[in-house]
Amino acid sequence: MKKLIEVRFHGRGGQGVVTAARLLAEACLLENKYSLSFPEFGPERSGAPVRAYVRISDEPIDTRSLVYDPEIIIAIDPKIASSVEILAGLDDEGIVVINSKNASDALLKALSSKPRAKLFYVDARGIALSLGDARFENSAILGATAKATGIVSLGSLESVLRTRFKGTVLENNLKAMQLGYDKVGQA
Amino acid sequence: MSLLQPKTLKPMSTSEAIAYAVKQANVDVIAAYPITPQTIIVERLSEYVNNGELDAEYVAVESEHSAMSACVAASLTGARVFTSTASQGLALMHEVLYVASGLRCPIVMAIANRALSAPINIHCDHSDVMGSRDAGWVHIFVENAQQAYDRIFQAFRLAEDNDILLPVGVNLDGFFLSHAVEGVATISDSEAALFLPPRKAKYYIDSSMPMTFGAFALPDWYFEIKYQVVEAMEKVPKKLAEVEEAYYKMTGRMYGHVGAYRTEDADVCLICAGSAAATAKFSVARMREKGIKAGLLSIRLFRPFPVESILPHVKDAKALIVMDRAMSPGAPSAPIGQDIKTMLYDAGLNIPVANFVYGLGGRDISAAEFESITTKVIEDLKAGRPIERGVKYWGVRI
Amino acid sequence: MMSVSEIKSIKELYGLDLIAPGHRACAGCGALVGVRQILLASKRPLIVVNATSCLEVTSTPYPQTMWKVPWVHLLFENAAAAASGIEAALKVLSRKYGRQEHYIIAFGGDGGTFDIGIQALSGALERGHRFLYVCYDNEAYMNTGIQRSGATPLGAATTTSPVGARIVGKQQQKKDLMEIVVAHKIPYAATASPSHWKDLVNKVRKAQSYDGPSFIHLIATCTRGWYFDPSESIKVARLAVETRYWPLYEVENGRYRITNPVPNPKPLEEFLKVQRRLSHLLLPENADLLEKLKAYVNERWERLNKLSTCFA
Amino acid sequence: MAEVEKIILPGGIIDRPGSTLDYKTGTWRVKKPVVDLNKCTGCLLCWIYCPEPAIRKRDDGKIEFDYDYCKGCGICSVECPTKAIKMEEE
Repeated sequence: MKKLIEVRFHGRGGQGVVTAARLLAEACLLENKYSLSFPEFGPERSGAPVRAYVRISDEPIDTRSLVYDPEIIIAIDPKIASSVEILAGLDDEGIVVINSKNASDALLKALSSKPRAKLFYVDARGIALSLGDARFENSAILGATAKATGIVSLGSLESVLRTRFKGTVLENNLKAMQLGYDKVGQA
Repeated sequence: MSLLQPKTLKPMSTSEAIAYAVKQANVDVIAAYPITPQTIIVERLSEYVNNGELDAEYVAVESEHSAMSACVAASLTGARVFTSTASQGLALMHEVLYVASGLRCPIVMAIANRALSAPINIHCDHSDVMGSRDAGWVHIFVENAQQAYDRIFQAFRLAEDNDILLPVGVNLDGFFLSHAVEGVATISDSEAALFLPPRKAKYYIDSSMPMTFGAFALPDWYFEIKYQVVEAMEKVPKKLAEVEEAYYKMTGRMYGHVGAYRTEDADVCLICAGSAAATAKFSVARMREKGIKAGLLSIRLFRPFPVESILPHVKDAKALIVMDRAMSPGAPSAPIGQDIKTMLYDAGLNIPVANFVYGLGGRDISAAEFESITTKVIEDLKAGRPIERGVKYWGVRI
Repeated sequence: MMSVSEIKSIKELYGLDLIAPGHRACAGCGALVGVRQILLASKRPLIVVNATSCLEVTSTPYPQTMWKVPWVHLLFENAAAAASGIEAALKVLSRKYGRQEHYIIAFGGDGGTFDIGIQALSGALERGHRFLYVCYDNEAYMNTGIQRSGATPLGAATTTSPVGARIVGKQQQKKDLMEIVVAHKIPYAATASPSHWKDLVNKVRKAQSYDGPSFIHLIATCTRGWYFDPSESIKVARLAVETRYWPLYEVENGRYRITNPVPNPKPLEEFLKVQRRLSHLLLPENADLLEKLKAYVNERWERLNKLSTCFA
Repeated sequence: MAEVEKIILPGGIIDRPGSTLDYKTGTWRVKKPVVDLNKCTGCLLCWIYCPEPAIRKRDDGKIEFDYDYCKGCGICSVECPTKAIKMEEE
């Protein structure tokens, strides 16, 4: 693992983008890695594009600037997932995880200049809707991220979910996460 | 400083860490008005109070002016008092800030530093606190959630010391810190109670000793009464060091008046405050890997300005780069630049100072930018070119 | 309605002074008379909060104070907020550490209450802190040299509403502060005059019997700003009541009651002619102003009378 | 300028309640009130209307003035129901 891993989340207000970033960071803490998560906020309300960031390191994290060259990019919003802009600054060996049934040609084309970069896709929306609520999307994509990137284990993510949710909401989030983990595919 | 295992840390935003510390500090009165980006702090505190986790009165005032007014009055009544604000809120409090220090109220206030209108902007810069820097408050800047958490306890103990009795502002960068989540090492409630027992005010509003607070002082007395703030301020650096020592014994964590990193042999020393100091540290580490002899001095205690703590770290540098996240339009230097240059003049040092205003209204500054600023100054030094003096505005499109 | 033991004789109050002489208020200051009476009647232990005002300035010339009770002044516009802070502090400190609870009275002038301090007052009333706010109303900014306020009556001459060749005195009617206060649905609000001391002291007792905010609007005659002989300070206050210019009433849990009926009012002119700030209203060329002021006084009285009757 | 002869408490707190007694406002007076004890009924209306207060009840229930503090406003002489108080030149 590199000394400092930087992650950028893309999504829309109301999708739990900031929460997803926080859950990832909290799960990393459980694995005895330092982490930092923070949102990029504007005056936007529900529906507007939102970005959030996570830094993960084996050492205490100093830098507080925004993330410019992420190793990992995660697109929670299916609409944003197909746009090439989400790839801005991606590390040459970076990993992209998108919420989509498949990888779009545009993305594949854009990534062709980075042969060592990897693109993963998971139908997080489909998984969430199958469980009855689109809000389970980000758990599904976090599960996919665990599998695709290996930066965190599914178990740690599950532990964090257990501190946050209860009852059927927890159960469905756990299911979504597992399904995301199982169903993620590489383009 | 001992490093804790990440898995032992609690994930908290800086705002949550502050609220948690305030709860553990067992405050009596919180009077606050919500304003972005400090809102999370008062929301958490309201939850603590309404859930019965903190036995305090939460006064949901109708403005920041009333927030600070109620805080001052509660503090004079002998209560341990906390509030929090940002930006316009601090500006609206402005006149009451002077009352808080003038009446020697040991209030602790978290300030989630944010730009001032106009144009309206909710993001980070230090314009708010810089506009209030002469109000007689102790001001501390933090660089992460851990410092914020720890400083709350230290701030109360410092403020409530009978030799000090000054209000303390704990400054955290809006969003960059207020909304950033990281692992924080916490102390237990019993440790908190031991470090910070209930406030014992010597003088307070009570019929058992009917005193007059806030009398009208004419020219024959005003100056002497106001001078008390200066005397108390002068005692702060030593007292804070004592408070930190006690806190260190308990936690193993200590921050000092300044944070110095690789200053001992630095040709050029960066000076800044807040979250950017953390980014600058990262940048200096990278520069050192490349053989660039840069250093960093972060201002942690800003008022009183800790001249004695700063000088040893910068006196041998060939140039200083002072990074200010606030403007002082029309002034020969930006706020921290003014203090640094005054300090150098008084010490008889003629070290060139490059003063940059950066990051207004939340504009980010990256490690790469710190590197490019520093590299330019080092190149100028090597080439024998004079360091450009006066204030420059980093990254502004003109 | 609360049953509160009524003060019937001055002798019950003698010896209860909470202020000392030697203060620097003008000879014949109506505010000091009213404030003194309020303190005589007040329940104890008491804490006094003071907005910046004549009262504050003249009572605490450092290193002296006229106050025999704990007293605090912070600023001009924040007396109600300061009172909120003290009330909250005592509440929690008594709960946690057994500190004694106190009654709290906040004094503000009309500037500090009608105008610059109305936000803080509104906030404190809405939050329901237990304290008595007293607005001593001398109907202009007397502390800074007699400038108009929201409390200045129509036509009155002040240094910022002078009687000019084109514009004669203040052009607006007095703000109805009581109605603003009553709109907060606090348990008790009343008007008072030091001339009617018994009415006043019993209103103080009543106000303090409620577990919530209460309000007293006190007329404070001002020898300097109203231009009358200091010896007539109480007489002028009494004329204000007797002409129905200053109706004495209370609003207790929303129920209006005129506490001092004035069945045969003296003409308003009796009140106006003894004060140089208003006496020009009696000149023929200012007849329209006089009519408007009379109409204001009459309409208010009629309204209060109706409200009083419907709750009787 | 006053000498700094006493310790200034934090924030300029005044710890001597009622200390305006140090300052004799009686020197402000132009006319002084004089009571005719034959007419005084001891009703204390003068006392309740005194802004200072500079009126005391005597042992016999009638009143007397504290000329150290009486500013000579004359309210008492106007308000006295028996006209027992006259204002006289100093």
